[in-house]
Amino acid sequence: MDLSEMEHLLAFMEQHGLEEFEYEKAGTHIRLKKATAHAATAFRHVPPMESIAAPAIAVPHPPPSFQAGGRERHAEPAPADDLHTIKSPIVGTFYTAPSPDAAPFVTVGAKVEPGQVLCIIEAMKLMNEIEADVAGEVARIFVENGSPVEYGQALFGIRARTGSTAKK
Amino acid sequence: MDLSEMEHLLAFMEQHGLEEFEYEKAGTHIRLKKATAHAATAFRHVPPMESIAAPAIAVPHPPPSFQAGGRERHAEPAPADDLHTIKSPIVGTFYTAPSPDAAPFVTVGAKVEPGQVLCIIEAMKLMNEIEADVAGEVARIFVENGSPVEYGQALFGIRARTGSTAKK
Amino acid sequence: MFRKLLIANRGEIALRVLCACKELGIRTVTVYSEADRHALHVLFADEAICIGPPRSSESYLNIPQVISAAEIANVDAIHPGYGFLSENANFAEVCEASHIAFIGPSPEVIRMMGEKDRARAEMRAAGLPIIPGSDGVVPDEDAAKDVAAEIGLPVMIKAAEGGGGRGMRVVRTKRELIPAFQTARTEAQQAFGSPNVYMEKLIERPRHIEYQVMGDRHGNVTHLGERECSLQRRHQKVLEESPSPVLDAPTRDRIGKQVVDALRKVGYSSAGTVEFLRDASGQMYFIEMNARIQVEHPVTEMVTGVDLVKSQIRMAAGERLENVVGTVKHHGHAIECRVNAEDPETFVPSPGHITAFRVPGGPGVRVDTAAYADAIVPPYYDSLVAKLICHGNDRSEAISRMSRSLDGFIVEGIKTTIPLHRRILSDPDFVAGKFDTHFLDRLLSVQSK
Amino acid sequence: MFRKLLIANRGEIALRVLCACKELGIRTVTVYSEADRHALHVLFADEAICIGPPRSSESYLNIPQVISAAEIANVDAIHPGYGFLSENANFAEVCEASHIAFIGPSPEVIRMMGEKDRARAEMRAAGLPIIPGSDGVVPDEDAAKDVAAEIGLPVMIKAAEGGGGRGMRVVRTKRELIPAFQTARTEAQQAFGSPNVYMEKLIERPRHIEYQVMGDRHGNVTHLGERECSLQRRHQKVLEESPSPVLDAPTRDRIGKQVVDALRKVGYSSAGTVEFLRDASGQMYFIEMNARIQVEHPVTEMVTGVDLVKSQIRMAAGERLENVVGTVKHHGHAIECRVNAEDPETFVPSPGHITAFRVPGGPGVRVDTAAYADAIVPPYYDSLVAKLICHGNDRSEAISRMSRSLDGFIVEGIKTTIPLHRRILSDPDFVAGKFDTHFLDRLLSVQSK
Repeated sequence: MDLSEMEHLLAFMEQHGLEEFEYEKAGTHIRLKKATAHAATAFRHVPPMESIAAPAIAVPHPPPSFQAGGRERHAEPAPADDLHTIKSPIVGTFYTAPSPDAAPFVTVGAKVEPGQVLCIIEAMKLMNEIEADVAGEVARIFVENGSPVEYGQALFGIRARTGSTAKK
Repeated sequence: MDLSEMEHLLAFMEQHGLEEFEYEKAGTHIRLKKATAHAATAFRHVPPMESIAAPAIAVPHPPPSFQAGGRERHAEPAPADDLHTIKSPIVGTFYTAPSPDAAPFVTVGAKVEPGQVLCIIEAMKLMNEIEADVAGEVARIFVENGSPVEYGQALFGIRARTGSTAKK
Repeated sequence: MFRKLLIANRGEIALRVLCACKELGIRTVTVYSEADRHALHVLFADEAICIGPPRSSESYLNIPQVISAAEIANVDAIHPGYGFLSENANFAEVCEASHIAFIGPSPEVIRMMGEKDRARAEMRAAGLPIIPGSDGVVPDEDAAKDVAAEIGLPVMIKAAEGGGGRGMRVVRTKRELIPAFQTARTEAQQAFGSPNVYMEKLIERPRHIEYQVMGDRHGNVTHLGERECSLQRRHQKVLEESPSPVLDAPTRDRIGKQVVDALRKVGYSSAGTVEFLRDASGQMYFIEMNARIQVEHPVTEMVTGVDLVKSQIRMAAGERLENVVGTVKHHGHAIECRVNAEDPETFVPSPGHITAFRVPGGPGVRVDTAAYADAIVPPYYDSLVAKLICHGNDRSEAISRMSRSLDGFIVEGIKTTIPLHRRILSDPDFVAGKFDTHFLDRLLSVQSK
Repeated sequence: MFRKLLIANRGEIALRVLCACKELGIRTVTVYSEADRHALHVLFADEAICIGPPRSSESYLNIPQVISAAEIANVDAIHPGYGFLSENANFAEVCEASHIAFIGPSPEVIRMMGEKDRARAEMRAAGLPIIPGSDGVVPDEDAAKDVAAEIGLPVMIKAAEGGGGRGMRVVRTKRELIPAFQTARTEAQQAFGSPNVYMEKLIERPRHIEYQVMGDRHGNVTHLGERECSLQRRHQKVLEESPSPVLDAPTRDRIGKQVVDALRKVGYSSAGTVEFLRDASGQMYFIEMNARIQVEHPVTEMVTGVDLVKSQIRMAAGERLENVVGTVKHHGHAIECRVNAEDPETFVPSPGHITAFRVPGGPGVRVDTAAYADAIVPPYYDSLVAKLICHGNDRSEAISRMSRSLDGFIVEGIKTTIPLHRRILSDPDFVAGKFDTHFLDRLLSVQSK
């Protein structure tokens, strides 16, 4: 099956507001059905953080041109769904270790416990320790040592230990 | 698969307010279902005349504010689906009779034949006779005697006699 | 000139500053809260940094987050816009300490203008007329007579510790003075536990008129004429224009000169606004100064041709007033209507999804907005959706242009104050230039009957 | 003043005229084809009348339909905009016969300007310089020498009956003349069956410069300065500006005076444009006149503050030039970019559904458009989607303002020429004001390599 053709069809459906599309010819049968209107809309936009959703407001649409913007953006990796994400609570510079010569707090594969320091974010000359809020294993580190991070940026992907729950 | 043909079908669906469309012939099977949200959009706009549909162009959406406009508009009665509509081919003033004292060409209930004069539209001091293009019975007269009419405005609703077809 | 500038704001003013920077060839960094992820100030900037959740206190007002963003983006200047951190002297100080130019006056001047009593005292000392009054509590009846004789009737007696109309009396004739003074003291005692009252001249049918000023970092200050901002609802400006329909040329020049002299004395730099009340007799009284660019600055830009935001930035970078602003010439008349996301009758905010958005264009029309079709107006911030500014060769042309522009402005999905502006523009008293700061309340009370 | 006016056009110019009428308090009637049922000129008018199917010949160009609409709506004036019926002398005559004021010059003047040879002869007789040439066929070699001596080298020899480069020769030196004359005759004979050739002065590196003029119905004419329109592709203007970067003040005034004198002689009224070619030496030659308002008129409006469309209407209603236009003062510099629905590289038209539309705003920016998010650009009419006009205190500010405005102009769903304009604005020769009518072809040929 040619998936790029499917992409084509999906774009076509999107463009024309189609919910279902079925086509059969010469032994080929294609049937595409989109999720309901709301889910379809959600599909278009950058996944918002939980705290965005305002009760009075519909789901924010990006301007269609948002993707077209040539602006530099800090990479926003799409964290895998099964990982628990540790996000930056502040703007600053990300450090994996307490000092340039020291060993990193954690590396991929490390087991972590809630409250364990994962990294430091320097902001206004202050070193802010960022702790794990879940027990599990470090599966991904999304940011390179010394990089600037913005608020809400994903730092670590943790494969949570079964039974562990995030602190709120 | 010919997507331009699909575009055509979608335009047809839009025009006739269809939500689903299914077609099967000689091993070809097509099924199209529109999202409900878009059906709602289609519902809002003034039904376009057939000749509007430009091949290269999607069905024109009215600006959402179209209804909000406080502009005077010549009444556009929505002709009943089962009536054949006689539309004005020119801009001018509609007269039901050849002169102020004369009897009207037709009244509701009159039987008409193709080629029979139904009314006069005066434009630039010229009297233009408008003829029936179908045999049947005058079911409705949409415009009052002496009123201005625009191009394409519905003048008469004719209940076509079975078997009669419009001249093209 | 600056290499890279951070805009510590959102909405139309963030875009406004962004445009100025682009014209000056300065790289732009914007900051945004999570609610503004799809905002145009984020889209159009060279870099954008998320600084916090939707609530202002945790994002746009969060000084450490803003400064951290400025540091990681390595900017050399910050423009605060209006509102948020724009008149926060501490923020201006932190910028200085971080070796980032703050586009605005010095922290000291911001602080002075922020303390309204002190600002009034300083401006009086520097030569501006202020509302005559008792200079503090009026201890007894004899003192009340002296004050009344000095400042002239009518006067207002106000409770020193109070507010909300209690312990307040208007005195129009000599005979009323002592009884009113006594009653006010009694009421004040009952309401606020202190009989202390002070006296101030009553400003009847006041008009709010303000001067746009601009100063460089070399001690030079000029003014760019006045704006009439009397159309207010609950002290929120709704419609502004320039010039004022009532100010005559000699008064304009005289007060303008006093304003410039006063601000030179206090060492004012950058853009600012000096606000006056004008009484029915034409007397002008200083009330306060806003030490920042203002929402209604485009009105002055339209009549002078001076780009105030670019001027702010250039002078913060050290350029001299005479090279940036030059000799100010005024041409024609400009009006601004603030289009807010509010119910035009109840003024209940109306955030939400904008489903249709079409701005008017053509000659003499300017629109400053960060809204667009399919945008969301978040509920967290102020309700300004767009500023519609129209210029004409005279007030009459500006009014007719504004009327047709309001008719051609389509916003759907949210309610806006466009219908209110249509009403104002067609009011005969407004058209005649006859109004004061109570005009809008009267107009709205007629409506509600 | 007129009571009710019909706008016999569509798109942005219909809206432009509509705005002018609203500002003047004139009721508006628009006409539309079935393809424009949801167009803004239909939505915003007081009345709108459908006059035919999408094809222009059956609607916007259909004189009986337009006049019938004017009659049933009972209007007392018609504004034709540009294109369509705007330079149709018959239409102007029918309007006159129907006792409807035609907003434009008299039918006689329209007709004269429409016959290009006659217009040139009349304008030469009225004192304007035209491109020197042989005044018809050059019979023999001696005559060729005489003409060359009279008009000076370089000259162009052109086939009288032909076109497309055949029978065409450029002569730069005396020695080349006779051989070129002979070859051209031979080629002309072979290609067109006639050896007849004529001679014209070769305009090297020509710039297209045009004067905006305005006349009332009392014999008064003035000009509002020039526009530089050299940026063209296949004789279609792409970008215009005012003032021209090359015209010096004495030349501007001298040619301007000649233009005004010439038009006074022919009895010109209403708005019009007198087009010149300017050669590399600075000589100006009249080429033709457009007897209507032009697409690029906003450029002049931005630098003069004169509303040309309102002026047209007021003077058609009998007002005098001195009261409507007054003394023209020029301020700053304005540039217009035509945003067309075209592929910016291949120029293939790109009609269709506009999915996103956001126009730039802020100081010095004007947008004239009938487009909006969710509108359809029909395939039946010209491809102009929007005019973006930017004004600055000087050319440099106008350019930086245009650049940032192009960056802030979002159109999606159709292709537009915005990327082409970005390229022009960043070209060093354009920025330096060094270009001629071949500039764009050169720029595009570089691109295609």
